[in-house]
Formats: sequence, structure tokens, C-alpha cells
Amino acid sequence: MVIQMLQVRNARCERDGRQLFEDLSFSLAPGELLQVVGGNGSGKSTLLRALLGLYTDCQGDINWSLDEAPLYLGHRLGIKQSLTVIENLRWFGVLREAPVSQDRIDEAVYKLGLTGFEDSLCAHLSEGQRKRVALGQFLIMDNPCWVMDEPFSAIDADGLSFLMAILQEHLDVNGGIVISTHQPITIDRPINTLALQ
Amino acid sequence: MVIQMLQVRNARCERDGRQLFEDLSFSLAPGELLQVVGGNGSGKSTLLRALLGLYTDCQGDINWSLDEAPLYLGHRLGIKQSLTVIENLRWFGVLREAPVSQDRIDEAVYKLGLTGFEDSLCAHLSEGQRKRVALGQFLIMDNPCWVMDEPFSAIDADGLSFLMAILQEHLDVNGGIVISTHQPITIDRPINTLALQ
Amino acid sequence: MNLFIASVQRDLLVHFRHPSEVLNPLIFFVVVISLFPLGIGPEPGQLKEIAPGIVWVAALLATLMSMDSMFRSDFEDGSLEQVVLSEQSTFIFVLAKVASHWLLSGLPLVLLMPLAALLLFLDEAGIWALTLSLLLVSPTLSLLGGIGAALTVGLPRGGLLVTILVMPLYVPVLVLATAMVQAAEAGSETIGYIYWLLAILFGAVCLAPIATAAAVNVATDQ
Amino acid sequence: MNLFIASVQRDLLVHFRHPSEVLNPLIFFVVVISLFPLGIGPEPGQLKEIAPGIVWVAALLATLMSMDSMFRSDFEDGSLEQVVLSEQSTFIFVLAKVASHWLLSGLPLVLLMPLAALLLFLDEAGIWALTLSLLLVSPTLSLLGGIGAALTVGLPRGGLLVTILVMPLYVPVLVLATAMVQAAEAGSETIGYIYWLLAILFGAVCLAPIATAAAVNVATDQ
Amino acid sequence: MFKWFHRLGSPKIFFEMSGRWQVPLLWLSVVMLTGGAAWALLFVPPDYQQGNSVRIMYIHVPAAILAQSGYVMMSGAAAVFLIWRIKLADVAVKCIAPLGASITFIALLTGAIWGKPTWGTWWVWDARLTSTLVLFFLYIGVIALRSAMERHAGAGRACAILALVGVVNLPVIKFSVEWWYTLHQPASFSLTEKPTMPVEMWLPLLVMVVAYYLFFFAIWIMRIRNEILLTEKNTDWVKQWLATR
Ligand code: HEM
Ligand SMILES: Nc1ncnc2c1ncn2[C@@H]1O[C@H](COP(=O)(O)OP(=O)(O)OP(=O)(O)O)[C@@H](O)[C@H]1O
Ligand SMILES: Nc1ncnc2c1ncn2[C@@H]1O[C@H](COP(=O)(O)OP(=O)(O)OP(=O)(O)O)[C@@H](O)[C@H]1O
Ligand SMILES: [Mg+2]
Ligand SMILES: [Mg+2]
Repeated sequence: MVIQMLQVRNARCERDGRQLFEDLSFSLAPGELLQVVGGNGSGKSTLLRALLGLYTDCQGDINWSLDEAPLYLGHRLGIKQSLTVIENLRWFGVLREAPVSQDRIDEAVYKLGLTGFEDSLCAHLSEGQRKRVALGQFLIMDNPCWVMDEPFSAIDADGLSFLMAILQEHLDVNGGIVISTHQPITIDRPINTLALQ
Repeated sequence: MVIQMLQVRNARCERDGRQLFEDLSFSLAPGELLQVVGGNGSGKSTLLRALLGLYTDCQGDINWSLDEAPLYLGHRLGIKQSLTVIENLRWFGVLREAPVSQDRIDEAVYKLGLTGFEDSLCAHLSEGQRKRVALGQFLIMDNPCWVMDEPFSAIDADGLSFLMAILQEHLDVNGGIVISTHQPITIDRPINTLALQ
Repeated sequence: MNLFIASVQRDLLVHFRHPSEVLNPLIFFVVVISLFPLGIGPEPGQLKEIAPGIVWVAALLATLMSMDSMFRSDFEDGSLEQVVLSEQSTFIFVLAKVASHWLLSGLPLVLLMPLAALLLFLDEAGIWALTLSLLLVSPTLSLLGGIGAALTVGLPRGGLLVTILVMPLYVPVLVLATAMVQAAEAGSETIGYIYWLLAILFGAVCLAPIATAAAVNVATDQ
Repeated sequence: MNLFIASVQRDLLVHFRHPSEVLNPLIFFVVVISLFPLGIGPEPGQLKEIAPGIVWVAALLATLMSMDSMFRSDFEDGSLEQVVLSEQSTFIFVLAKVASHWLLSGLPLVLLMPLAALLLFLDEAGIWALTLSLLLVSPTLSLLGGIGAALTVGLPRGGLLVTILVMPLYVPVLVLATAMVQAAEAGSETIGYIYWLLAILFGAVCLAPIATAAAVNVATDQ
Repeated sequence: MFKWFHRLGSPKIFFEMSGRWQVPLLWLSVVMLTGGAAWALLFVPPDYQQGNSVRIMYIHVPAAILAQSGYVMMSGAAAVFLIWRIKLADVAVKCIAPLGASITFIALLTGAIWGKPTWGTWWVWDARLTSTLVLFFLYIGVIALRSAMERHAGAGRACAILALVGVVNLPVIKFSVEWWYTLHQPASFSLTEKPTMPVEMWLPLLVMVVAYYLFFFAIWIMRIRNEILLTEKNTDWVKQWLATR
């Protein structure tokens, strides 16, 4: 039997008197991608936050068996406007106690298409460029599990195909991904979907 | 000869020492849709804001010939978190001095899929629902020109096809649309594209 | 005019959603006032002498503390650029913002003033002069403060900067107002001061919103 | 420990991006202090008597004005939830935040204190006691203020509320500190006060970050 | 006239014209400054009441006068920038603010130093002193706003607005503070009436005032030229100019 990264049993959540989801049970094994789908307001973001313990008003059992906490990209990007791209990436490393080499950062900046913007303040970037910086955390660290809330929004077509490639890569090294998105995911792998509502 | 809604000649813009666009000339006639395309950071948002006079550090001639100012949806949605959906929609009406009837608002709320959320504070909505509220301004007013900066991001599949329908409708009544988006526009009409970079 | 009324209504609505927000300036005011006796020592004679000053400074600080938020939320959520776009007069909008700021932080202080003055052993003539002067001056404070608030709205942390920009503008009103209170306590004529304060208020109503509207236009240009 | 240093560095970096931000608390302090004579009247004798109180209140206000922003920007851009997620100790992070707040708004005030005291005609013994008391007290102010800042970070406008929450906590420190200054001016022993202030500081360092960290966890839960 | 104005508004033309004026202006002001100072320190007889401390006057009074007209010049430039959007006017505002603040600080400092022997105290909350202090704060406000908005495109316009608001306020401050002062302070050391000075005291003062103005202009122009070089460093004419150095 594979050891599951994440095991959820009978999750249930109510917000503002509306039932969002109920009796939700699922699991995530290494090398699996779980796509949460559902209309606007169906509770995708709420579910992801609940998984991470960032929203605690849900019932149910949520069990992680990981050595390192999962990486998370949410609607709030977690990057600071008055720091530069590089400084923001470094800070992600500090938070996760991950030793991030300069080479790795340079490579990430290159892959993200931010060459030339290394020392620009994030306040001076475009919407999509800021999103790219936040996505950088997945490139500079090796945490096995990723939780991504709409990583594709604001990203252009090139960026999209690059993102698909890194998702695929991460699965290939037995990483796990929980992702919510309104756009189709085009990777060469089976995708588990979890439909809300 | 058709009277153009918007006529731009030799627009040029530089930001942070980088040339965004140069020698840009185009026009928008009633019933036309102009799609601005380009990668992240290519200057789409900057161009749209410059057209509206919200960014003045660009050179070139920008001439509008409209009776009513265009409606604008930007990266900042312009809705207030501590007001309800209805209150926010009414405020859009006040700003444009448009007499908006209750029926019209109810209809918009219904079309936006926000039934049941009329009196929810926008702070308590999901990302996509908030975007829908901001899109509501296009439903409750009749201004001939729309300027939309990535109206589709955060919107689900249903919402997307609904949006395409209203774009089409607006063009059918001889409205003009300037839109920037990373997703393809699927309407039954010729689309002018303006590629940046 | 429609915009004016709707905008004031909107601001009041937003505030009354969190009823505590309405009380906050008042509580702040009382807290600051009760802090002074702690810092200075509680002798009534001394307190009474400097009471008008203390009350004035507390009122000023309460106004300044709430000043930074006058345009900030509208700027950050994009409402401000919608106003600029709408081709309605930014002057009217700014005036409405100032009016609701005054209704929410100036007027309550005026109403609370008599109580505060009592706390500091002021006598009756002083109390009335104090309340009247605050009534005349607080709209001017909101009007002038609006300029600072609009100038700093695009910056990450405006609070302190607003104070620095606005304080020199406040000096004349502060000086006239305390002079008026002292004149009243000494039993002399105060009508001259009243005229002056009214004249300043009138000037501020006409001119300050122009500067504020210009600053709003600068802030949304980005 | 790594987190502590990196976090302080990050905050200093953000501030020094706008060098004016570093000067602002100082200018604010001087501006507020010069406001009092305007409000109270310019007689030197009277000013000198209440000077320690004025300086204290001004320092308090400068601290309070910058308090609200301690966690706000981190909360709004999502950095705070990243910290909570990271499984690093929130206690350390909070301590780092408080430390940089003190470095940026407490320490400069301590350094400026002698000048401010001169403006208000204080004598030498008073100046030294004032500076020393502020040095001992300002870290406590930052520590206690952090609790209020974290509790209100999720609310639209925290500024005034922070003051209201935190002020009662400040009272004992304020009372001790002014008593110490008055003792020094009267030429009596101050060592007892110093021990007390140190004890309070020590207690605050150990306990306040626990409360603040808990409040941070509540704020990100949504 | 307007055309000339616009021409001068071009950084390049201003740079060329000011290049010819800058050096003579600076020399003239330095000569007058040293000459005036020597005259004041060595040849003017000590005052029968104040003794030698009266010599501070020759530093203090010109600085105090210049502090105020500096603000007027700054707001003039601000108005030009807001109305005609001439970039050079913004540069002028940017360059004059720290100068004005410094000269105001000098006036405050020398006044305080002078106050110690004559009034027995460094500082009183008198009308003129208070309004000078407020003037100082007004300058500081413009500087603080500028440096806070460093990277904003709107920094220039924001500072210009603030400077203009300040100039409207300035007379009101003077008036109110004077009134307040006359209510509370005995007029023992009134500054408002011009002392009836003998000519041999008055003439060097005039020289010093003119010298201060010239020096102020010289520094201002130098700062503007520096700023122009920085902002236009990528243009051809600056590169050519640098090549000829
Ligand atoms: C910090 C303290 C002081 C400040 C801020 C200050 C400020 C000023 C100002 C603003 C002026 C007006 C310049 C003008 O005419 O436009 C002035 C002029 C003058 N000050 Fe002071 N002053 C200070 C202290 C003193 C002292 C201690 C004295 C000597 C007793 C003094 C003597 C004068 C004289 C003689 C004038 C020229 C008056 C005239 O020609 O109108 N000042 N000062
Ligand atoms: N406030 C700002 N200050 C300075 N430069 C900026 C600012 N905003 C954007 N830029 C720069 O201008 C360029 C264009 O930005 P813009 O937002 O117009 O791009 P965009 O095409 O809308 O991108 P996206 O698809 O990511 O939204 C970017 O390279 C960015 O670095
Ligand atoms: N802070 C909040 N307070 C109260 N209710 C909330 C809050 N945030 C979201 N909700 C409610 O919870 C529901 C689910 O929101 P959630 O953000 O999880 O949706 P979502 O599936 O992520 O939608 P989207 O696709 O728009 O991002 C929504 O109906 C919303 O009304
Ligand atoms: Mg969501
Ligand atoms: Mg964009």
C-alpha cells in the first residue's frame, strides 16, 4: 500500500449559513495531482485553506503525513511590494528554512521570464509578473507537496505551458499537487478531479 | 465614413527605462471589438489606462468622441468590501449619473449568478464572485464604450460563456469594446487584435 | 449634488457596518485626555490651566489618526479611479468625503467636548467657548487634513506623513482657537475670533477641495 | 534565529527603501511637541513644569501611530499566512517584528529625546532621567502594542482601535516612568524605578509575543 | 514672451545659458559674502546695548529674510510646473526645498544663539519665532513628501500642490501667531519695529542680504544643473557635453 500524503475523511463546511461541501473524503498519494473544480463561490479556496489549517471552521478529519509543510499559493500572493523579485524569492527560502543557492534563484528568475526584473520592486511589476514571482517559490524549493489556488490566472499563454511543464516535472519526482483552477490542465498524466457543488 | 469612437496616433510609452510600445496607431469604431494581446508585462494594462487618462506619462494623441465616458474594469475592481452587492452596483450607477432601476439591478444580479448574495458584503464573497460584481457595471448601464482589463480571470466556465454573450450583445447594439485578455475570445464577430511587443 | 449625498450616505453606511468604528474616535479622545493627568500629575489647579490646550491637542490627534483612512480604502480597492473616470466633479466627491469625515470624527468630538472639559475641571465659560471653537474649527481640520490624506494615499504608510504635512496648516486655527478660549475664560470679547475662524473655514471650504481633488488625480495616475 | 535576523533585515530593508520613513517618526515627534506650546500658551515656566508629560505623551503617540502598520502590510499581501504555514515559530517572527518596530520608531525617539527636552526648557537631571526612562520603556511599548496590532490586523481601520486596546496596558509603565522623572528632578533616588521598569520589560518580552502570536493565528484564519 | 519662457523651460537651453552665468555669480556672491562679513565683524562698532553680539545680525537677518522669499520662489516654480507642466520648474522645486530648509534652519539657529545673550533664553514662543518654525516645517513637509514618493511618477505634482497650499497658508500663520502673541506676551522684545540703525550698521547688512541672495541663486542653479545632468544622462547633448570635459 502506498503511503498517502494527505487523507481527508468526511470534511464538511458551512459558510454564512450556506453548505459548501459535505461528506468529502479523498486522499493524495505521491505522484498524484488532485484538481478541485467548481463554479465561482463553490468553496474551492475554502477547501484548500482548510486542508492547510488556514481555515479552521470546517468539520472532518484532515491528516497529513509529510516531513515538510506543503507550499501554498493563494489568492493573496504573499509577496511584498516594496521588495525586489530576488528579495522576495529569498524570503520564501528563509520561511521554509530551505538553503536556496544564488544559482537556483537565477535559474528560477530566468525560467519565470523575469530576466531583467531581478532588482525591480514588485510594486513596479505587472499583475502577471507578480504572480510569476509568487510561483517562484515552487521552483526554488523541493517540498514534496504543492497546494495551488488558481495558479494560472493572470498568466499569459507562454507561462501557461511552462507551468504545465513544471507540474508534470513535480509529479515525475513523486510530488503531490492539490490545485484549483477554472482552466483545463493539459499534462500527460492522469488527473483526479474533485468536483464541488 | 464612420465616426470613430477612439482614435490613437503614435502612442509611445516608456516605463522604468523600458520601451513598452511605440508608434502605436489604431482606432475603434462603433460595433468593433479591439483585443489587446501580449505577454505578461508587455504593457496592456498601461495602454488601457493611458487611453482612459488614468496614466498620463505616455506620448501621443488620444482622441475620444463620445458623449459618455467609457466604463472601465481594471485590475483593481473598484468595489467596496464593506458594502453589499446591491449597494456596490447602485454606487456604479451614481458615479455615472445613470438612473438605474431596481428591476435592472435584480436582473443583473440574476444574470451574474449572484442570486442569494444580494445582501452579502463583498468581503464575504469568493474571488470570482467579486469579479462578477465588478462586471455588473456593464449590465446596468448603457455607456457605448467598454474598456476591460482581463475581465475573464477568476471567472468559471459558465461565467465565461455568459461574458461572451454580453460582449456580443454590446457589439450588436453598436457599442465599442477595448479588451485585454490572455484567454481566447469566442464570439461571432470579427475581432481586431493589437499585439504588443 | 446627487454624488455628494450618495457619497456621504455610502461612507456612513460603511462605518455603521462596524458600529465600534463610530465610537472609536470618542474613546480615543477620552483615553488621551485621561492620559495627561497620568503623565503630568493630577493637581487640579495646574490641570485646569492647561486644560484647553490638552483638549485641543487630543481633538487634533483624534482627527489626525482617522485622517489617513479618508481616501485609502477607496484608493486601494479602485473606487477612487472610478470616480476620476466618471467625469463627475472630483471637487464634489472630495467635499463629500470631507463632510463624512467630519460627521464621523469631528461632530462626535464636539458633542463630547463638554464632558471632557468637565473631566479636566474647566469652568462653564471655558466649556462653552471650547465647544464653540471646536465646532467652528473641526470642519477646517477635516478640510485641510484631506489635502494631506490625498497626497499620501499612494504611499504604503501614510499616517505619520499626513501629520507632518498637515500640522503646519493647522497652526493658525489652533492658535486662534486657544486664544478664543482663553479670552472667554478671562471674560473678554470673543466675537472677533469667531469671525476669524469663520473666515478661515470659508476659505478652506472654497480652496482646500481644489488642492485635494488635484492630489487625488495625481494619486490615481499610475 | 535565522528567521529572526532575516525578518528584522527584511523590515529594515523595506523601510530604508524610503529613507524618509526612518525620519518620519522623529519629525512627527518634534512637530507634536512644538504643537503643545501653541495649544497651551507660551509661558516658559508653565511649559517646563509639564514638559515630561508632554514629551511622554508625544513619544507614546509616535509609537501608537506606527503601531497599526506592524502587521498590516504582511497581512494584506499574504506574507503573514505564509509565516503561519511555514511551521517556523510564530513567536520568533513576532519577536522580530517587534524588534524592528522598536529599532525604527522607539530607538530614534530615545536618541532625539534630549533635543526635545531642551525645546521645552527642561533641566539636565530631568533630561537624563527622561532619556533613560524612555530607553527602558520603549521596548515594552512596542511589545505590548504588538498585541493590539495583531488583534486588529484583520479589521479595515485599526489605528484608533489599537490605541484603545493598548492604552490600558500602557498606564502602569507610563505612571512609573513619569514618577521616575519627577524623582530625578527632585533629586531623589531612581534606582527602584529602574528595577521596576526592567522587570516589566522582562515580563513583556516573555509573555507579550505569546499573546501576539496567538492573535496572528486568529487573524490568518479566514 | 511665452515662447522665450518655453525655450528657457527646455533643460538643454537652460543648461547652456546657466553655464555662462554660474561661475561669475558664484564668485560675486563669495566676494560679497567675505567682504560683507569682514566689514561686519571688524569695522562695525559694537552696539551700545548688545555689545559684540549684535554682529550675529549680519548672519541672522539675511537668512531670515531669505527663508521667506525662498518659500515664495519655491511656490512660484510649483505654480509654473502645475500650470504649464514645464519639467524644469519641477526640478527647480526639488532643488530649492532643501536649500530653503537649510537657510531657515540657519535663521532659527542664529536667532537662538543671539537670543541667549539678549533675552537670556534660547527659545521663546514668540510670534516671529513660531512662524519661522512653522515655515521650517512647511519646507520639511515638501522634502518629506518628495522623498516618500521618490519612485512615483506623480511626485513632482504632489509636491507642487503642497508647496502652493503652504504659500496660501503662510500669511495666515503670520497673522494669527502675531495676534496670539500680542495677547499674551509683554512687548518687551518686540521684533516687529525696525530698529533705527545708524548707516554704518545698516549698509553692511544690505551688502550681506544681497550676497545671501546671490549665493542662494548660485547654489540653486548648480543643483538644478546637476539634476538635469542626472535625468538627461541618456540624451545625446549630455553625452557630447561630457565628452568635451
Ligand atoms: C530662533 C530665534 C529667531 C528667529 C526664528 C528669528 C526670525 C526672524 C525673522 C523671520 C525675521 C524677519 C526677516 C524679515 O524682515 O523678513 C527676523 C528679523 C530680525 N531678527 Fe530675528 N529671529 C530670532 C531671534 C532673534 C534675536 C534673538 C534677535 C535680537 C535680539 C533678532 C533680531 C532680529 C532683527 C534685528 C531682525 C531684523 C528686523 C527687521 O529688519 O525687520 N532675532 N528674525
Ligand atoms: N507602477 C509601476 N511602476 C513602474 N513600472 C511599472 C508599474 N506598473 C507596471 N510597470 C511596468 O510596466 C510594464 C507593463 O506593465 P503592464 O501592467 O501594463 O503589463 P500587462 O501587459 O498588463 O501585463 P499582465 O499581463 O501581467 O497584466 C511592466 O514591465 C512593468 O514592469
Ligand atoms: N471571508 C468570508 N466570510 C464569509 N463567507 C465567505 C468568505 N469567503 C468566502 N465566503 C463564502 O464561501 C463561499 C466559497 O468561497 P470560496 O472562496 O471558497 O469559493 P471559490 O470556489 O474559491 O470561488 P472562486 O472560484 O470564485 O475563487 C462563497 O460562497 C462565499 O460567499
Ligand atoms: Mg477561490
Ligand atoms: Mg495587466
